[in-house]
Amino acid sequence: MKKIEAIIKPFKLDEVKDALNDMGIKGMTVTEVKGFGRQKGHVELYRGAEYDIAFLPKVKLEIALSDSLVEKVVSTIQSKANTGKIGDGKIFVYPIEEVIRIRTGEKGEAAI
Amino acid sequence: MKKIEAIIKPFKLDEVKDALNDMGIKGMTVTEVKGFGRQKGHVELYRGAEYDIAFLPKVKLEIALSDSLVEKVVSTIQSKANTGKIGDGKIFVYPIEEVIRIRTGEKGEAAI
Amino acid sequence: MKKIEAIIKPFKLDEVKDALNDMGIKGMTVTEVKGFGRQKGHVELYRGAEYDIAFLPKVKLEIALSDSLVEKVVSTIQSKANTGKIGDGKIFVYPIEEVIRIRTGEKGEAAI
Amino acid sequence: MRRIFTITVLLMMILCFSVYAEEKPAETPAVPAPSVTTAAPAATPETPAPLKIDTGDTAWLLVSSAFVMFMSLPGLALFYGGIAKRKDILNTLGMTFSAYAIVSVLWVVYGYTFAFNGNIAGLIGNGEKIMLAGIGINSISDAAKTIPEIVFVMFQCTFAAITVALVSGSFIERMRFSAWVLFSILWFTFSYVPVAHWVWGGGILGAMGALDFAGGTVVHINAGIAALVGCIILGKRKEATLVPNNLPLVITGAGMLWFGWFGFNGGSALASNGLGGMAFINTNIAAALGALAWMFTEWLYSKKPTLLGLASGAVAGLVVITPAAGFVNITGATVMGILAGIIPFFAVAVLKHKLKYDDSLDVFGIHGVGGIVGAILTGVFADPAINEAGKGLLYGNPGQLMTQIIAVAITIVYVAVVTGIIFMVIKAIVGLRVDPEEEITGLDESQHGERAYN
Amino acid sequence: MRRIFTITVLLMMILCFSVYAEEKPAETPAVPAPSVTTAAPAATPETPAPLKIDTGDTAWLLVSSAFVMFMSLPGLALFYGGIAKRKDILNTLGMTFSAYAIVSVLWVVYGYTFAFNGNIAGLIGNGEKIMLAGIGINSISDAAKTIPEIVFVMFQCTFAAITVALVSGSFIERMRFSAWVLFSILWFTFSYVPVAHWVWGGGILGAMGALDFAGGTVVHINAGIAALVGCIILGKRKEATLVPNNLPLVITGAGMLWFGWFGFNGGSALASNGLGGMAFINTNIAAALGALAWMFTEWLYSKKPTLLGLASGAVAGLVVITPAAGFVNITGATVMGILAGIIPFFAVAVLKHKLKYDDSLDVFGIHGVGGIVGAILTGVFADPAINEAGKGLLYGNPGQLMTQIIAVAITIVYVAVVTGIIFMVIKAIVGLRVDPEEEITGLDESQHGERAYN
Amino acid sequence: MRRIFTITVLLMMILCFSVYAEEKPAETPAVPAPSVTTAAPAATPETPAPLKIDTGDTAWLLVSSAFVMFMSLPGLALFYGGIAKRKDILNTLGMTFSAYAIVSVLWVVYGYTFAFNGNIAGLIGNGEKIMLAGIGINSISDAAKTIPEIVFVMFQCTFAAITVALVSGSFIERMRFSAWVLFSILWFTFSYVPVAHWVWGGGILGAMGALDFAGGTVVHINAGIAALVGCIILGKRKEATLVPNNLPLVITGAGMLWFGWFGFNGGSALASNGLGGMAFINTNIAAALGALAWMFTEWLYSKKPTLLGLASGAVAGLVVITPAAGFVNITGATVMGILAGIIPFFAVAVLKHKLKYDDSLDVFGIHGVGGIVGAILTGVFADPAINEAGKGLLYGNPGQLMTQIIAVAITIVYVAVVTGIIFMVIKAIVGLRVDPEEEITGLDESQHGERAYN
Ligand SMILES: Nc1ncnc2c1ncn2[C@@H]1O[C@H](COP(=O)(O)OP(=O)(O)O)[C@@H](O)[C@H]1O
Ligand SMILES: Nc1ncnc2c1ncn2[C@@H]1O[C@H](COP(=O)(O)OP(=O)(O)O)[C@@H](O)[C@H]1O
Ligand SMILES: Nc1ncnc2c1ncn2[C@@H]1O[C@H](COP(=O)(O)OP(=O)(O)O)[C@@H](O)[C@H]1O
Repeated sequence: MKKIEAIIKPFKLDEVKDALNDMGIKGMTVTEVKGFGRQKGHVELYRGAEYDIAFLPKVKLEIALSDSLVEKVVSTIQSKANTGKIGDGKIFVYPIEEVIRIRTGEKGEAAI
Repeated sequence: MKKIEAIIKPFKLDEVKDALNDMGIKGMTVTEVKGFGRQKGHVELYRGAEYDIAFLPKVKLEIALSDSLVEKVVSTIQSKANTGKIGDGKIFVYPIEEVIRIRTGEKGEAAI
Repeated sequence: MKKIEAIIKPFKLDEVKDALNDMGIKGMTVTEVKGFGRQKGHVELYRGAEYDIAFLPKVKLEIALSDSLVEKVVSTIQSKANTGKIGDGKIFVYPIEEVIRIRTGEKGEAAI
Repeated sequence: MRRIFTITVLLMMILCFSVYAEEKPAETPAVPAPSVTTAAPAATPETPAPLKIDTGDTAWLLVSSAFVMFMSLPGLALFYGGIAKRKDILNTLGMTFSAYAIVSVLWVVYGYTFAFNGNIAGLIGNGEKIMLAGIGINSISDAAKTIPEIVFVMFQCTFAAITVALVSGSFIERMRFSAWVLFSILWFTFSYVPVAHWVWGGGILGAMGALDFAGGTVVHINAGIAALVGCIILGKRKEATLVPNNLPLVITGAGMLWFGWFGFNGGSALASNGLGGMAFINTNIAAALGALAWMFTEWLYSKKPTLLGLASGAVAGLVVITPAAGFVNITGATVMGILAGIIPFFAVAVLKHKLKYDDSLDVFGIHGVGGIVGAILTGVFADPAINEAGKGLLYGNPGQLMTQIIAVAITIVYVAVVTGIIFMVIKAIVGLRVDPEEEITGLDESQHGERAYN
Repeated sequence: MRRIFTITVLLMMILCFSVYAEEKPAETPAVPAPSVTTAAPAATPETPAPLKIDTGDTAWLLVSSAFVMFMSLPGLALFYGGIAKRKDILNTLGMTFSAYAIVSVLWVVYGYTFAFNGNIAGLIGNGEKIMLAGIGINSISDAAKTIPEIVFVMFQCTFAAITVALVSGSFIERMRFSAWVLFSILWFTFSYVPVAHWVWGGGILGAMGALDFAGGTVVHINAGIAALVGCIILGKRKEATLVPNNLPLVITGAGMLWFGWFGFNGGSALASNGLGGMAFINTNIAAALGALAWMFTEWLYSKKPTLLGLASGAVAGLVVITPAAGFVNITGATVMGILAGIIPFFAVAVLKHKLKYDDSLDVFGIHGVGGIVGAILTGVFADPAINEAGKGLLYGNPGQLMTQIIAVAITIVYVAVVTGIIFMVIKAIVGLRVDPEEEITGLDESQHGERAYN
Repeated sequence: MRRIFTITVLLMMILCFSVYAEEKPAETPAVPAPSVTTAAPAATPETPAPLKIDTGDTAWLLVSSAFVMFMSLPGLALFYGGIAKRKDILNTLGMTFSAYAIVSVLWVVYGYTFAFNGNIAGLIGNGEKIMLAGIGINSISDAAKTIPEIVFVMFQCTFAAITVALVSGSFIERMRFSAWVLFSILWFTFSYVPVAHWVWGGGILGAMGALDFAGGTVVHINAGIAALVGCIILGKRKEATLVPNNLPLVITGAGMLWFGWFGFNGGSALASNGLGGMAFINTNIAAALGALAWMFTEWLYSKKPTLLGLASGAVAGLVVITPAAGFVNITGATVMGILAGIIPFFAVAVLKHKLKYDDSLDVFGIHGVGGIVGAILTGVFADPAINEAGKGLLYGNPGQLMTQIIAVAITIVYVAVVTGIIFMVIKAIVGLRVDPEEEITGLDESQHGERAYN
């Protein structure tokens, strides 16, 4: 099993979620994060003084899934979250050793 | 060493934390997340128009620990966070390659 | 490739970020988290009744990077986030299997 | 669904009744004058009889009515809502909002007439002015001889409304919203209206000489006792902790209450004069000293001066001075303000935890205890130089203190019994508490389908 | 840059013009008295002629002016801002804030004189009192015979300001800030000022006998129609959903609106008397019933009573009673309040979705529809026993109903046309909408470079 | 602990002293009349001598007192608290709250009498009315001939309180709470009371003819200079940045300040008349133009019109018009309003960064600079047609401008010295700043043990 972690632009969340849902991904976990990267932050001006806001709001999606689905999910996210503009974000793939469903105690792929 | 990541219902946090504490787990990190899964979200109604709130508030627990403790911790979380109702959440186990305690520079199990 | 995850004190964020930036780290993702560890939380008193606030505000930094940089980054974070006081936090190193840049579809080290 | 139905039918009945009542020709212009004991008329001896509307007095009472309304919405709503948990703030706001709205209607329909018009056996008014029948724009009530009666009706309306809303603080984070709606209707009818009549409308307590300038008994003891009885019957919350979700809103609400209270107490002079000014400055100093005394007590007792403490102390000071504002001099107000910051603090920080009732927002500790302290001290400090209608222990009239204590005792017993019965009735009709799971998820979602912050 | 330039030039011109105007000696002390139809003067028959300043009436009007100002800032700003999305709240607050500021200036410069001074062909006032020329501290206007004219100017100023601010609710989350600044200037000038003149300043609608106590037509229909026309021309938002970012602020704003409305309606009696008191209590009961009726309708129709519903219903009740507050009796207010909670609810929950226009905060549904309902029902319920200036259908005068309908119709047509033209002009000068990406990121960042919460 | 002790002892002493003072029989009913230069009495020439309470004037002053109280709580508290950092908002709110409470007590105990009763060598009043000794409900002061003295005491109390609270904005995010409590007591006593006496209580500045309608010198220069001196002594914050944690609350606070300022300036006419109305509308237009001018300046200078700018400009406009509100005509107010949006902007955006002092919330830039601009321009624009008590440069009296400048200079020097000394004393007793770590963690936790949002 793998975990896919995608950092995307917040306004793309619904689109990505819907696309994943359509292809049968039954679950995911979402976190509000702040991103720092090539995309430059903006400047806020309070009473004439500039403040650099280096961090931009992003959304992190985490999806645990079986190895066979990884490629399809990655390409779906990549196509849906893509705006072609800098700051679109990244997808990371990690190994998972075990998954347990709390409600039932099921393990492995059955738990996803 | 492993990292255990558990997505649980928010109101179960204190119970799980206390149980882990009692069994000697000295540290953990908690993040507020939003979950999407089999458990359906709710509908909010503003001025007669329905809005589907697909994402439900969940809490993510992250615990780095030595391999020997994994089984015990997983089963503790599973029993404490369990309500038997859909949406109880998942536990994921990941490999960790290294742990460093910032304060002292200690590494490995000593750092946990 | 690896992912470095560091849990640090919030007021150290800017310092750490700037140091990493200076050494050429081009991106990172930051999450507000709550930590539980050896550092004790504080007590809040409302109308004479005490409430233990067990969880302390921390900041989680996530950085994907090539294996060769790990050591340097870890030691930079460790030295910058260090105050010598309990609660300075931890650094975790995880394996990453794949990285994709959403905007371009680049993979691997090119995507970081 | 059954619940909504019950409520709707109740309201409909009230409205039909009232419209029917309005049809009756207003053939009784000469209403038997209730012998009010409010200080105001006595305090302006220069205006003896002519019953002429004074524009200045009217302006002050119009403003005071608006101020007291503002105390409920948004004042009290924010004060309570900010202390509630994040998942329950909307429900808490909704309790005050709905109470204000419901009482605003019922007061006009039948509250005013049964509280202030006529006097049946010292116990209740009569129904002649149901739906304000017979009150024209130039009518003047004997209770307030220089302002239009319609303004007096409105001013009193805001008192009734906030009293009901005050009670809600004790029930939050577990009571069904439908139960609260029913409670508002029933408790207003059977507790507020009679007690207001007894003290201010010509009823028994006023007749026996009990002093209550702006509502220590009618408003605060009334609400505080109902809160205590109610929260005991309701039972403890699953999470009986106090974790304010938004303290800046609490401070905002406290400031608004303080501001509005100038109309509450100052307006209770029913005239724009020195007595109103005296009540105003007494109110200000008691609130200030309540806040400081609470803050210092807390600083000594639990190490840190909290903002919630400052706000709570200010409200306690306002409560304690309420019955006394137009009777005591500035020294009296000073002493009362200091005690207001100390006695309720211990009621809330010590007594409550000893007795183990779960009064979510300390309505009993602050309003009940504060109201009792205020009512009794009014019997001690009332200075006839300020208001000839009141002469306390310190000015050679120990009997006044006795009268105060008796009036307080009667009110406590009556309110406790009535509130108990009302809770039983509500339990039978719609049930009192939300499901345990709904309680843990928060009442905002289960009762209203909304979230406070998005 | 071009935009800022345009705006600056416009404002400069206005200011220069006004300063020039001020130089002229105020040689016309005897201003031709506009024959206002506001009820107030008629309602105080005891003060026939002497044009003497009454301190009580003045106090009430000073306070009422402050109250109506408070309705805009922070009242309406919070009510609107709290319902906006998290990323657009500041822009929403800024629209009300800037509108209030801009109108405050323009009203003094030329608004007052063209609305209230003199009468050219029933259509507009004259320019004699540009920059308040000739108004001293002891001047009295015929429109308000017991208060200083300067106070009347100020009171009316707050009405003009809030009317413009009201419109903004329909345009939020997509309109350029510079476009809004321009809109405020133009729409105030070409829509508010003329309509105010027609109804209150001696113009055609007042002359034909249309009743509008406190602004059903001048304020609410005016704003509501502009909102509808404007939002259709602007087009739909990218995310045309309503996700209130901060409901406690919405409740706070609603409470402040309710509070301030006592000055809005009660102050429109232009005196501190029983008529003011009547308008006050009518306002309170209509708001209360609007809130309750909306809540119960929603409870039946969509299962849960929301806080946004309570607040929306209260505002709807306030809107509906506005034209009627000083004309109807309490029964009239009761019926109007109940309808206010039902008709706008369906306008907002059903009609809007059928017609598919994107009125972000339902300005048309609540103010437009509510204003029309109120104006028409005033023609039904106006009770000459309350105010001899108004006699409705129920009191044997069906013609009044006709008059009301005609006045409403004329206003709707005029405002719709003028608003359409103004939008075309703005589109040509600075453009109407922000870029789509800016819209998605939120207007707070793109228009103001700020974030609401840090 | 030592700190608390010191403070408690101080307060106790004050209270004991006051109670002692109260025991003395009030044998001096005929107080030597202070020859106030406030415009009000002169402005109502129709009421020459009789010293009779007018209900309308009284109503307006009661309301104005409430309004000015509202400016502190919650107005200023929110304006300041919202701009503070998220971890320091409660402490910021607490500084205003505690200052209001402390001054409310001290004003009654000794502030009023030393500021307004009698006159010792033009420098200070006498102690006759300590604890309001001798003031009954029918007493009238020569300073305000148509309202009860008790109302005048209350009105002035709110001015004293907000002045102290204003200073706090410069010290936030680093000052110990106990140091602030001490500062409030000492600075009120040694800076506010004397300066108020000099200008309004019959002291030297009033005697030499300095004009200050509602507190440009007494309130704003006083607070602004104390803020500057204090923040220099305190030193810079660790994080000397301005990151408003909650801008909607800032806007709310600004709106409340604007609203309350109508009582501040309008009430300073001390009567409900045309002068009050003039002060009211001048206040409104200056605030509006201050907001717009700041917004446009910012739009040109730093590319975007911010909401913080709109709010800051409005406050600056209010500050600048304060000394002039009842002296200038609408053209004067227009010019002053525009300058208010420009001069303080550059003081804050440029000067501050050049001089490198860390005035957290720009109290000096807005109140100090604005107050000086206002005081001086009052000497330019005072129009005897508005108020015969004031005749400025433009109306042929260049001497007035000199007088204004001298009065400003004297005040600046005095306040700077006294504030410096007070800071030294506080440093010796409890220390000025929190520990660096506490500062970084936030003062809410270290000083109050609370968090704003949960
Ligand atoms: N090395 C990294 N480790 C973790 N997160 C990263 C890294 N680089 C970028 N990110 C995340 O991806 C987001 C987008 O990256 P950025 O460099 O701005 O644009 P792009 O992905 O188009 O190259 C960042 O805001 C950050 O959250
Ligand atoms: N594949 C997944 N990857 C990551 N998180 C998941 C995944 N599936 C579920 N979750 C998380 O677990 C939570 C509970 O899952 P859900 O399917 O609703 O119920 P259950 O765990 O009882 O089957 C979700 O809200 C989500 O946060
Ligand atoms: N086993 C763990 N797993 C995950 N996070 C941990 C663990 N132990 C500590 N942490 C995180 O590190 C933070 C600091 O740890 P703490 O024990 O308080 O101090 P120190 O790092 O100085 O030993 C905690 O607040 C928590 O967020």
